[in-house]
Amino acid sequence: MTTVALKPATMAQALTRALRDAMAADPAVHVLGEDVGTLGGVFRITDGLAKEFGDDRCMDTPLAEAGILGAAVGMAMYGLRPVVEMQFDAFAYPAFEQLASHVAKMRNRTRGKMPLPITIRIPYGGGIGGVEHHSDSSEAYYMATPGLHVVTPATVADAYGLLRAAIASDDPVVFLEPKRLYWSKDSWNPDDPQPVEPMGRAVVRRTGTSATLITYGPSVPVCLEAAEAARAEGWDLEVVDLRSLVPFDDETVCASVRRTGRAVVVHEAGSFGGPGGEIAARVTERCFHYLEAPVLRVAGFDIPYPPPMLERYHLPGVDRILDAVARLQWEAES
Amino acid sequence: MTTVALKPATMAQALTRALRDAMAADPAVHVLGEDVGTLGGVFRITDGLAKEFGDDRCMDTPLAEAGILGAAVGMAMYGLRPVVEMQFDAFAYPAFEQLASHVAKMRNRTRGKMPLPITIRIPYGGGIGGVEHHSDSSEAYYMATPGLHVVTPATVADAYGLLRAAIASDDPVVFLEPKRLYWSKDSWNPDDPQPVEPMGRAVVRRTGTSATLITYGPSVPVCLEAAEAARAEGWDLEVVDLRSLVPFDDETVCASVRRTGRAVVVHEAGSFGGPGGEIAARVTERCFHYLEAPVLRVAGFDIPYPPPMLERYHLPGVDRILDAVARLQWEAES
Amino acid sequence: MTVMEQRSAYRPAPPPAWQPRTDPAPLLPDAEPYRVLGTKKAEKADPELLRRLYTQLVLGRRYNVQATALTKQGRLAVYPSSTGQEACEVAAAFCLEERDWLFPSYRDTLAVVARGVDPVEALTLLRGDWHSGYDPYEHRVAPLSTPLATQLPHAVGLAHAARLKGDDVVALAMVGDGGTSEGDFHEALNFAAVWQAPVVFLVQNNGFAISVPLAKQTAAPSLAHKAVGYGIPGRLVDGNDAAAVHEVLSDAVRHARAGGGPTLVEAVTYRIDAHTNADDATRYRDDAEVEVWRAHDPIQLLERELTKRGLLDEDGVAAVREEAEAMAARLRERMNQDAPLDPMDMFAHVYAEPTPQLREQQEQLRAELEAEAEEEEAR
Amino acid sequence: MTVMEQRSAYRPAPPPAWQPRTDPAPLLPDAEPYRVLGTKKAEKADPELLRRLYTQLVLGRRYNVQATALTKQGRLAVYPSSTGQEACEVAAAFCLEERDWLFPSYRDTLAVVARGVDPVEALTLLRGDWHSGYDPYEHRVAPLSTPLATQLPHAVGLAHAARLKGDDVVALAMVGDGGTSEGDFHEALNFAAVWQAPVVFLVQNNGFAISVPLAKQTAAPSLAHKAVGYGIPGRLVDGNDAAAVHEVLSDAVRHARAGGGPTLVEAVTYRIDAHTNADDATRYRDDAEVEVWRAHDPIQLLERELTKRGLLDEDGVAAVREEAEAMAARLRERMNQDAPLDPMDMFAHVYAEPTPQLREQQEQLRAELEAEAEEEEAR
Ligand SMILES: Cc1ncc(C[n+]2csc(CCOP(=O)(O)OP(=O)(O)O)c2C)c(N)n1
Ligand SMILES: Cc1ncc(C[n+]2csc(CCOP(=O)(O)OP(=O)(O)O)c2C)c(N)n1
Ligand SMILES: [Mg+2]
Ligand SMILES: [Mg+2]
Repeated sequence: MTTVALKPATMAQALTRALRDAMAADPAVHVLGEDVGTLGGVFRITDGLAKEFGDDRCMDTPLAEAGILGAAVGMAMYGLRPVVEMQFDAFAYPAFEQLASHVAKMRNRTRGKMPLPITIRIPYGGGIGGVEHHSDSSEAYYMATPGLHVVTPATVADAYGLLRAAIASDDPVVFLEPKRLYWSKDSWNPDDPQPVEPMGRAVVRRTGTSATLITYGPSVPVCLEAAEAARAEGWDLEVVDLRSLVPFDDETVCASVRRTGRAVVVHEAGSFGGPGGEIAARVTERCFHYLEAPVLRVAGFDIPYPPPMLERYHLPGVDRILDAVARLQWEAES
Repeated sequence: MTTVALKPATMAQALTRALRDAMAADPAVHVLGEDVGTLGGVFRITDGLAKEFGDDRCMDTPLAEAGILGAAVGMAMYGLRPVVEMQFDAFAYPAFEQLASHVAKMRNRTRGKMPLPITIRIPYGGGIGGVEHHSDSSEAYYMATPGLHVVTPATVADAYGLLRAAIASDDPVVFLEPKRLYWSKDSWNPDDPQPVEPMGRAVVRRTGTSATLITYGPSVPVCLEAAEAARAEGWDLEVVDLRSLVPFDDETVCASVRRTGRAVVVHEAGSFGGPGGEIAARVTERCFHYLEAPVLRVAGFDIPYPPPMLERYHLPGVDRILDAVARLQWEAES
Repeated sequence: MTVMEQRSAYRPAPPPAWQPRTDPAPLLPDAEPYRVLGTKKAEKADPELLRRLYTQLVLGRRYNVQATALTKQGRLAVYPSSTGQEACEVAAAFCLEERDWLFPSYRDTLAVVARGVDPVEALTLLRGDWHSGYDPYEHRVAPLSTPLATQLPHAVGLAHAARLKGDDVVALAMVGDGGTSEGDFHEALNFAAVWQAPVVFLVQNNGFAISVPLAKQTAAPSLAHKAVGYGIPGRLVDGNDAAAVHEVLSDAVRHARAGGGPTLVEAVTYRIDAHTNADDATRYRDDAEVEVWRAHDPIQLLERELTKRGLLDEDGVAAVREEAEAMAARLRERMNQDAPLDPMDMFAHVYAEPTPQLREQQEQLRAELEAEAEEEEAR
Repeated sequence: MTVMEQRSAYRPAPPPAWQPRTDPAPLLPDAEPYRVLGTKKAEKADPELLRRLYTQLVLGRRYNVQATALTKQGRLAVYPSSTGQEACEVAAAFCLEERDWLFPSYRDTLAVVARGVDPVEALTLLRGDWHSGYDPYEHRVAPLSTPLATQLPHAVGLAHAARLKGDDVVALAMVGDGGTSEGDFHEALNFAAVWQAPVVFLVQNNGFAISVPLAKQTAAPSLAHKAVGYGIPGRLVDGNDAAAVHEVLSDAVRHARAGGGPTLVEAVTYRIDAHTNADDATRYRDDAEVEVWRAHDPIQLLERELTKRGLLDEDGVAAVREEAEAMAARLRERMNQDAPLDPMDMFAHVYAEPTPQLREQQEQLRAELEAEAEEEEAR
């Protein structure tokens, strides 16, 4: 057996590498979007791809999101595997009609004859001091749209692995990139990076016995931090990283909650009508008699994402998570 | 006291009347959309308005939903109260960007200086044999967008009352019209129709003691029917009609669930990431110790809305509701 | 050179040295819609082509009539007739090669059928047993698109992909006058122009978008004038003149195939029937207007020409009518059979593999149906 | 007659009697961008106007420089400089009357300030203390719009509403060359044309959308050529020639006010700085190209003209520079003060009345902040 050489790398680097490897492995993979070519994207995720694979494989498009996604639909119809970059979360909204009415429905419409293997990369979420429209967590929209896979990495290895899996998928995948983790580093084996297969599996990032934090994307590191802090309070928290919102890994999540008997869902997206409601409801449906307390939610407030100077009040942080854990009716135990 | 003269009327008639009364009461009210003028709309809800108030008060627009809603934003900026008609649920998607990034945010963006009193009427839901894109229940998208009110009537009187309240509101209101109830009749007092004030209050449509059906819009009559059928099984079901999804009337809903100890949420929209998750989660958060069983959901399947010939298998019906009620762990009682 | 490099890397010189990139003059449409029938040009038209067009026009009209009748018998959920527009429908199919692609809008069942798709499969959407009935790859026909203009960017993407792969495939996309107002129309034409994608955009200007007349849809000199704003040629054609539409579209297809990029074609025509069987056109237009257009009927125009040239006589007309009746009878018969339905299909095609959640729901429905069946049996 | 009735109820006559509705010729832009400075026309330009433009251009440039510097000091989250485009920015503000409305895009802080908005309030979005800092009704300036082209339909709706109310108000909406590719651009221009709304659309073609050059954005002869597709006039102007931009925009505003409907103006200019302070322009363009445009600098062009006509001397230049320095100093000073912040504002303006849900969340945050404050105190 070879020893695995782990090296520090950023999520951005892993994403770029995943694109490069996918393009090298399959000439059908084409990247398109605003500024993805010469510039390498505003976050430089497509850096170097146009140079290495040519302008036709990594294409700067005119500035029109519906046009980009609509063109990708046509490209996929002809056997390509388009990887679309939406420049920021809120700038994917002009493409919503194409996404909801075509991308999500074409396979079903044609009884499987016309699948659309499109990956839609969307940098999402806040925490980078972006002005309005640059920090939305729009996953609730995509979750409520059958026909789409929705995945989001929280680690460097998953960023690589999920993106490879997304591009390899014969279904459309909304690939949500937690933009404030782009420059987060962790150890990774760049010499033998692996796709995450199958997509759709959650992973327990930290085992614990007192309660489960169910989370994903940018909130995973926050939850891990909260779990560390919770030790001082005598709580041993388990942290489940969903990785995939659609399909949802009931098995892993429910197994954890059944073990711990308590759960808090944590995400940046707004609370009302957000992912947490679905997650709390389905966990409760499946684990009701194991629950010592209702599944609670720690989420963004139900407001338009605040301006940079106020975002720290909005984002779920360690304290807010611990407050929720404290409300899990521990008194009932003693 | 005068005696109230109740007459049978359809929901469509009540909506038309509400528009007419609102236009007569306030010259700032302008109706715009595709085919709303001469034709009176494909559902004839705006019938006669162009004739009575002129083409400038009830305007046929070019065929472009983002343009319609975007123009309405500008009209509202200048002091008008636009009432926009989206022809069908799925045809509102091209306007999603305007809705999410401007309609929902303008008041907040300008610290209250620039409110947008826009009513967006959307015929929604299935059950009328419409081909694809004509039967979506898209309320999850609007619920997850802070800044919007989301309301939907289930009775003729509420259709009138909620629409008057929506048009009178200084906030944007997504007004979802259950299209298969357009021709449903019930008794109504057209001589003294009243707005529903304040918006945001649910109403108990049927009292009961065994369990609460929480529902809205097109599913209200189905739930009432299910409640009647449930009597044969020995269940006395309470039916709560939410009327307003945003804001949400926790008070009325939770009071009911605390009384009955059991609840099922019923709606046509898909289950995953749909309104039911939010509703079940918040009811559970607030009523955990009153619950004899988890809050269950009866909803559309997580599929693109099926073609006309299959929709009856998709739509939540009496049997499916009763099946869910039966799963509310009654054995625990005896 | 890559496709992107083929377009010169233009940037505006500083204004003192300003030059327009493209000469706009050749992009502008003629002042009048192009016509062939009834003019000298018709004499040179290929008799075989004219006869084929004629037959298909008559079949198409009969199909429209039959499909509308099927709505009355409850055999179709809805039918948007293209009566009066058959010349556009048929020419759109005939101008393409086998390897080309057609992107129809919801009204274009005739074009789909003329391209070779099974006439019953073409009606699946409107019958309501599924969303789309034919395999798009069999005849290279995209599903009928209901959300207006949204299929146009698909055509552009497909054509561009074909070009990238080195295939000389052309895509023809159809849209109505109303659809030109949508943002997707704009984005599609612009992408096509920038990419020089081999796409032909056919706008059937039939005077109305449901009840809304063209004057409330656009103030442009013509819809074809929109082309110059994208830097592509715009062509205006009499949409009831099958020979003219066929010629203009064929030219555009040839141009696209040769690497010349997209063309926008506006065919001026008229929707003789109501918007669909569910619509009441008397609410928004006079019969007199319809009569004017009836006098400019695409079938009559072609029939007159063929007769004049001695390419068609009474027997010929009767033979084509007979063929149409036979087609209608077959269609009627087949449509009167119930569509095979399996509710489990609802779960089968949402994803390549149903998600665990969908499997659960599928099992739930299966159990419900079984219980229902048992109850029925018990009764 | 209602506004809608005023447009003749056009429907295409049957093709044999076809007539274009509007003559396209006068809608087409000139072959070259219109210029005033350095030509004979400049001699007739109003000296007072030229001086005012000059002062504002210099102030604008200084503002750009100052704001960019503030990003380096962390006082602004981001700043998209309009250096090189000051002529467009200033003319867009100057061509309007008090009662008119300006709809700026995210790059147009200068236009907003030139219209009279407090220079600090105009920076709120980019400082990050709130989304928009000024009362839009005070100077009739819509909030800076970040999603590109989405503000154009707002301008159309507002102008149309004003007309319906009988007010002779004009709206001027600004967008970039990249923004013209968005569907909202198309829909806005079409609505404006059909409604004959009093709107002026100003496209600043500065050669780039972030890194994407115009050649990848459009294949049109010019962006102004898009106008004919909507049936409105398109005008091409040298965007670095303040006198020319002011004249063309003023003409368009007058035309709109008189009921003549919308105009599309393309101003050919160049973005001298990077896209924003966060961008690295060397990745996608050569300095040589920038140098060519520096030689066509809007301030220099106007300065040369004013000097030639004896309207400006060295003292005059120095005086304006001093004014600009004073403005910059004031801006610096005010921006170096911390913006007042109240987290409770997050809940106050989402709805006319906070929903019960928002009230709960607000209370939660309030409790958190109080607990935090107590902890701080305890330490
Ligand atoms: C995006 C979208 N908006 C609205 C509709 C509803 N609708 C169906 S057909 C139609 C009119 C279409 O007019 P046109 O484009 O001229 O085509 P025609 O019906 O004349 O063939 C409308 C508004 C739709 N299908 N899609
Ligand atoms: C709808 C939308 N998509 C993408 C963006 C991201 N973005 C911000 S500026 C910009 C380029 C704009 O170019 P242009 O319209 O030419 O204006 P300029 O920056 O040159 O002033 C892009 C793509 C956005 N703001 N809005
Ligand atoms: Mg039409
Ligand atoms: Mg630009």
